[in-house]
Amino acid sequence: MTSTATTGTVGHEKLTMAQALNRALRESMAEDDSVVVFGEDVGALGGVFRITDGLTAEFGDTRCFDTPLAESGIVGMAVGMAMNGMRPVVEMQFDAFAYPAFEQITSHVAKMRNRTRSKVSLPMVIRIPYAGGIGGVEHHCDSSEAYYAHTPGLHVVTPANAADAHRLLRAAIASPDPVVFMEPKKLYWTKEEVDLGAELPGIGRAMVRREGTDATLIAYGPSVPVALEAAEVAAQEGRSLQVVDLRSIVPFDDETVCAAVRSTGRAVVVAEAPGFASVASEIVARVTERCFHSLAAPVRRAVGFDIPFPSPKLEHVQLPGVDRVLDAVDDLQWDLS
Amino acid sequence: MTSTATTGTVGHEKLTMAQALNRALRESMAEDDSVVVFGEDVGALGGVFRITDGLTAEFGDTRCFDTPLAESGIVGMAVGMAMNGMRPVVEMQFDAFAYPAFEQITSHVAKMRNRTRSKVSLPMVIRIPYAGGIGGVEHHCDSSEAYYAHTPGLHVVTPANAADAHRLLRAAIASPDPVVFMEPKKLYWTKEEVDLGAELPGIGRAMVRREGTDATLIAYGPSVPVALEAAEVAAQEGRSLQVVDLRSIVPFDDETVCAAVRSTGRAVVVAEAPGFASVASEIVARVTERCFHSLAAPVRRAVGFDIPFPSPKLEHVQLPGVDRVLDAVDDLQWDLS
Amino acid sequence: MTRDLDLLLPSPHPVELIDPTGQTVAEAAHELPDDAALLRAFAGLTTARRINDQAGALARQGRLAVYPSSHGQEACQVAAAQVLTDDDWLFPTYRDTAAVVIRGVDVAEAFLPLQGAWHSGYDPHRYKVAPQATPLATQLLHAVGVAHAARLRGEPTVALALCGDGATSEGDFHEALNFAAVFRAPVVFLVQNNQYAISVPLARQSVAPSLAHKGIGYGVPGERVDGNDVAALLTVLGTAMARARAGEGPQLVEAHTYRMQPHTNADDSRRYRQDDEVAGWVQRDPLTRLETWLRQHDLLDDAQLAAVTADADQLAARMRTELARDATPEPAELFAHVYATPTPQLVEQAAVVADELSREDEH
Amino acid sequence: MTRDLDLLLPSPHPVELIDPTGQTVAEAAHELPDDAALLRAFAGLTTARRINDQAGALARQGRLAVYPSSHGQEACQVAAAQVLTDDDWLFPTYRDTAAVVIRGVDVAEAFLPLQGAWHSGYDPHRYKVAPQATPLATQLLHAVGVAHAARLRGEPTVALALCGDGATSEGDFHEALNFAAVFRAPVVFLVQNNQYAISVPLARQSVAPSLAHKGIGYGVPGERVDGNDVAALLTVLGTAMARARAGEGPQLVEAHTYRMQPHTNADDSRRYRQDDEVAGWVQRDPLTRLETWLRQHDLLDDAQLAAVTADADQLAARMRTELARDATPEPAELFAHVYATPTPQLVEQAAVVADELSREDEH
Ligand SMILES: Cc1ncc(C[n+]2csc(CCOP(=O)(O)OP(=O)(O)O)c2C)c(N)n1
Ligand SMILES: Cc1ncc(C[n+]2csc(CCOP(=O)(O)OP(=O)(O)O)c2C)c(N)n1
Ligand SMILES: [Mg+2]
Ligand SMILES: [Mg+2]
Repeated sequence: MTSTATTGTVGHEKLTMAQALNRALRESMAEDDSVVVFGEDVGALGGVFRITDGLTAEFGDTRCFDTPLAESGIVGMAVGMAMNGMRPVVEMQFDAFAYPAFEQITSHVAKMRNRTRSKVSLPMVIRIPYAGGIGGVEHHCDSSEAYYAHTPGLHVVTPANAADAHRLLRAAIASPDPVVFMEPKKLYWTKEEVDLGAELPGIGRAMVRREGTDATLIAYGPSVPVALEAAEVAAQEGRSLQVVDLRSIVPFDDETVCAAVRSTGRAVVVAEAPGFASVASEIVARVTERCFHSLAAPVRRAVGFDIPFPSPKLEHVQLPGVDRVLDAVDDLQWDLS
Repeated sequence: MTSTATTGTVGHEKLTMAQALNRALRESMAEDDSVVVFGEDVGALGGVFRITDGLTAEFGDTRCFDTPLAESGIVGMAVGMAMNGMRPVVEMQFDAFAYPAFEQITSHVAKMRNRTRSKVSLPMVIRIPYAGGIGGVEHHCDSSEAYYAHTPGLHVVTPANAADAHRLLRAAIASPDPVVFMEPKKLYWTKEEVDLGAELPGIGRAMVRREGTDATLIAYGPSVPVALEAAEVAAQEGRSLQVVDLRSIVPFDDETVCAAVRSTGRAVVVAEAPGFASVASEIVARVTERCFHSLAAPVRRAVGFDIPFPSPKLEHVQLPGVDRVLDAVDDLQWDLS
Repeated sequence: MTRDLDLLLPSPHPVELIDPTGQTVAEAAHELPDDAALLRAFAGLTTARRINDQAGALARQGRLAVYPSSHGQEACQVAAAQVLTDDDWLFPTYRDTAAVVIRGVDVAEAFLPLQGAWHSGYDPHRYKVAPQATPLATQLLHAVGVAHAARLRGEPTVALALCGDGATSEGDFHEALNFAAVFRAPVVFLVQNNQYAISVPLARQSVAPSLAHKGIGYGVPGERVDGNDVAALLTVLGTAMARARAGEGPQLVEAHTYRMQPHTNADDSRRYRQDDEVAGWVQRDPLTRLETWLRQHDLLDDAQLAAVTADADQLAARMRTELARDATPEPAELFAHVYATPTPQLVEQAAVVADELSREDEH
Repeated sequence: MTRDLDLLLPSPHPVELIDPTGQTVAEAAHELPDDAALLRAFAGLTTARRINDQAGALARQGRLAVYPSSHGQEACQVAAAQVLTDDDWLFPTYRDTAAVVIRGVDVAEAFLPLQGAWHSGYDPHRYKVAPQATPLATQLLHAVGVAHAARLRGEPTVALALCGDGATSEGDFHEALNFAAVFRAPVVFLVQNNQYAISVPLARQSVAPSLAHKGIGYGVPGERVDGNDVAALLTVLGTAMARARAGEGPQLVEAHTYRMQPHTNADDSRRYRQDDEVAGWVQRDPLTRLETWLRQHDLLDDAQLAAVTADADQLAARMRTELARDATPEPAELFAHVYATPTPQLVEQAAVVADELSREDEH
């Protein structure tokens, strides 16, 4: 789980996260016949975000195919295929459109190994484009990671850059266990210089993205760039903020996160989802439980409000931006230290 | 929301929680023609837990009726009926069997008011028997409250005794907003002396169930009796534990909970659900955020492990019992104070 | 039994009353609607087409966040609105904005979500039009609930619920038809089979003889109709509505039509279908066929056409003006419409936003 | 089209080959299974009935946490197991323990969940039997997936998926039939229509002409069969399996049967049905009718009956011994089977439990 690995492709190139994901699918399919990709519009169209672009053309329509429009059907069929020797990678078109599959995910995907005392494992990946920032309409911008993270039996990972997208998706497909792979859709088109052959930590490891000494920002997925930008602004104002990117929500990398927080003594969790009973709550809780006496101030949250995700013109109100993050940092009782 | 109210019935009687719930339904149906009860087996059978016993006989089968076996259908039809002047109270047969309705609950029940800028409200109640302790088989013992509590737009309440069951269900049915009403099934048959006419706080208020000075146990639903028992045992060992019963998870009663924790300086959250990204996480997080400098030790959790709910013979391992609660209390760094 | 099956199964061919060339179909099993209804439908078709054209233009100009056009499906849009009485409810999808407007919803209110300003812009109770639904097939159950509630109270309401061919694959479609049947709820389900669910053609969606054949599995009569023939739609839907209103239960109607444009303005339909397929459907345009028929029957002359067109022009002008305005509600509303009374948590959070915004204003 | 419909719609009456009095049905449209198959079925029926009786007794004694009996439905249980080859998969529900045992699963393994010891007790891969499913209709989709995977690899596997009448109302039933049809997956769906979903009678579940009529809505042939006539079941299911194996796609079979006992031992069926209704079905008992037929055809004598009964006795004895043992796994297993490799969080939590238990032991 915590091992690092090279992934075959070597050398630096400029890639978007969407392209990196497509590359990961392509490589996994080429390497392993049992990897199959299906969902709504993933065939000829290549998915509404083009993540599966060209896969049907390259591998044929038994390896990458469109299904009837039914998410429970997609996930349920994937369960059966995984039971019978395949490694299905299914796409849910948007976050809120995975909800029809919720029973299959919680009652079967998450529990099959447990139910059968490991006699049946389900090596499958459920890809879910999630979160806001693209001006999407209702039901297209939910941050739904907490539902899955709260469900024992699922791995939940979410990349924040192209290299991780590639590395983590490769690892998710190779995993013997089901992985809910949450793709921050607002980062799909961010182009980056990446080395797909680089050795990167796998599922279960967080990474410190920026060193800093005054406080630690803990973020994942779409909030990592926000945290990095906030750290940049803070630096100009003379405050040194460290940024940790979780990468993997389940398993959670207590080691890296706690070491980081202990080194600064202050922390802010940044996440888009409504804060109540969320992944951010968990991070605050576990960091506090584990680092209490290293903390100079309570861990703060710069998170989404407990409201349904707003329409495009108001989404900026909901999304934690640099200002909300820095407000939370300001709140860390600096006068007491 | 925070008002108290008498509920019509006066005088003390011995009632189980199941009977108290039945009484609440009966009273609400008698008072208001628009209250309708439906779900699986709620008619002739009176529900598998007999909560709706006798309602069809008393009010006719247009007021309390069986539906085809489809939970999304039940909740979706309730949405429509609530849109059109009714106050549906629907029963999900067990916790895990509400999952097929998850899309209807998250995408419609929770969002209709918001979507329509309050032009359409959904006065409906989704009753869910939940949690363990009855030796139930797979899928019959999930503690699923976090899924709902994390979803903005839903009220989530859960009684821990017969009087509250009656009071809170009456309030839920009267509420202009959808309420997910979580019934701790292991408490259905606990008989108590209750005064159904008593003035009790409504939705949104927690109650201190036992006074204590050394530490605060924060519990809800099925864990309240466990917390009370733990406090009893601790008292014999010379430690004075205060017990707070949340009653309402959303809205959350910060005022009562924080006042309690500040008064003792130490706290343990007790809950059955797997701890990760749970309601317990939220309680730890918000209590810590708000009471940090009153805390002598980090808030601890005595909660379920992050595993699928075990079979009957192993459920005792998963359920936080008195010992796990007292271990957590022991952990509150008493030597430091 | 045999008789039962005949009542439940659709007729062997889709009902067509006016053929694609504008001629009356000989020996049709159903009667044509009366002249007034057809003239009203023609005005509706003209309006619907104009709404699609104007909204498409506004989307291209970036004045709408997105627009799923019903170009080609206007006959369904018009018939769905026209068969309703004031008591009836309409349950539209994201693609049915034209039907919503023809039902009477103000165009500024109807387009608010497409401007990106709020999820729904009109008062559903006022117009008896549910918010346009995005999660596929979910609204069909709401229609059953609205209809069942009305029936319990003895009201004459019928709910007309729309969905697409793709949506028929969702579990909620199944549950809605079954609930409606078991409760004999006054609901008419109109499936606009426009041959595609985004990129997925009907053949990958279903291998049933037709979507209307699904009805029998619920004991619900199914019927197929040429979805570009507004006359046939008015007749078949009108009969279904009357039947439901009379207490005879729900009905399923499948309309064969075609989505002439991409799924939304953001879609690239050349990735999954050929131009000549689209061209074939131009021959079946719902407007031209009714116009031909009306002219042949001396029910429409140039002056009348000009009047109808002028009305549509006026609506388009209103769209341009109204949709140029930013009608975005105040941020505070985000916290006001979660519960009837905001929770203490939301009161706190609203204050955070108010503070953030006031400091932004200072800058 | 007409021909298509005939192929898809069930025959006007449920297929019956041996009538309730044990007589061969004259002019039946299907052939009887051969004598060996019927004798094997009789042994199976005897076993299944004994499993139900013994498990019922153990449940009354508190040795099983719960038991959902298939008493009355044994013909379905036996036929479902008997039509399978070694390549085929069975997808049973909670009520199908008899079928699971007849398929070959060790009785101790099959009953582990009913003892309350673990959720499933056998290795699904070893027996090609999926874990018995509780969330209704969900397993039908898994069957489609298993079948589709096999078909992609060119394997001869057919999946036989069981569900009840109530389960047909769930969205997953719909999605499973549609996916199977669209992908032409080799799946046979057997609905055991035992007239009740707990307390809810079929009439509140569906008003379709029959549940088999649901097939046509997916382009899946539907057939009805007397579910207490094991001969008819073997023939109809056997044909469906062969058809699926030959690549002709899925089939839906509805078996008319009756749940003679309460939903489970915890249920009180007098609340929702009359004793005389139950009594009527005693006349249709699947065992007596086949026994009569076999005796009349000189295929069964007292000695053979004794041998069959002795086998069943032996199984029952084994159940009593095996299910007296507490086969509950170690608590540590709770943490070992969540992921292939326990997360750091689970390693910590397992240690907490180990500590709790070690201190309990000390007491
Ligand atoms: C539950 C759900 N899944 C997926 C989507 C994404 N989606 C939006 S429209 C669409 C295609 C719908 O096709 P159809 O029902 O035929 O309607 P049409 O768009 O053709 O009018 C899809 C997949 C959705 N809105 N809801
Ligand atoms: C999704 C889901 N909802 C509810 C239940 C609770 N439940 C268990 S069995 C049952 C009735 C099932 O009836 P049917 O499908 O006819 O099967 P039978 O029990 O008659 O064999 C119900 C409602 C469940 N197991 N799963
Ligand atoms: Mg379509
Ligand atoms: Mg049944």
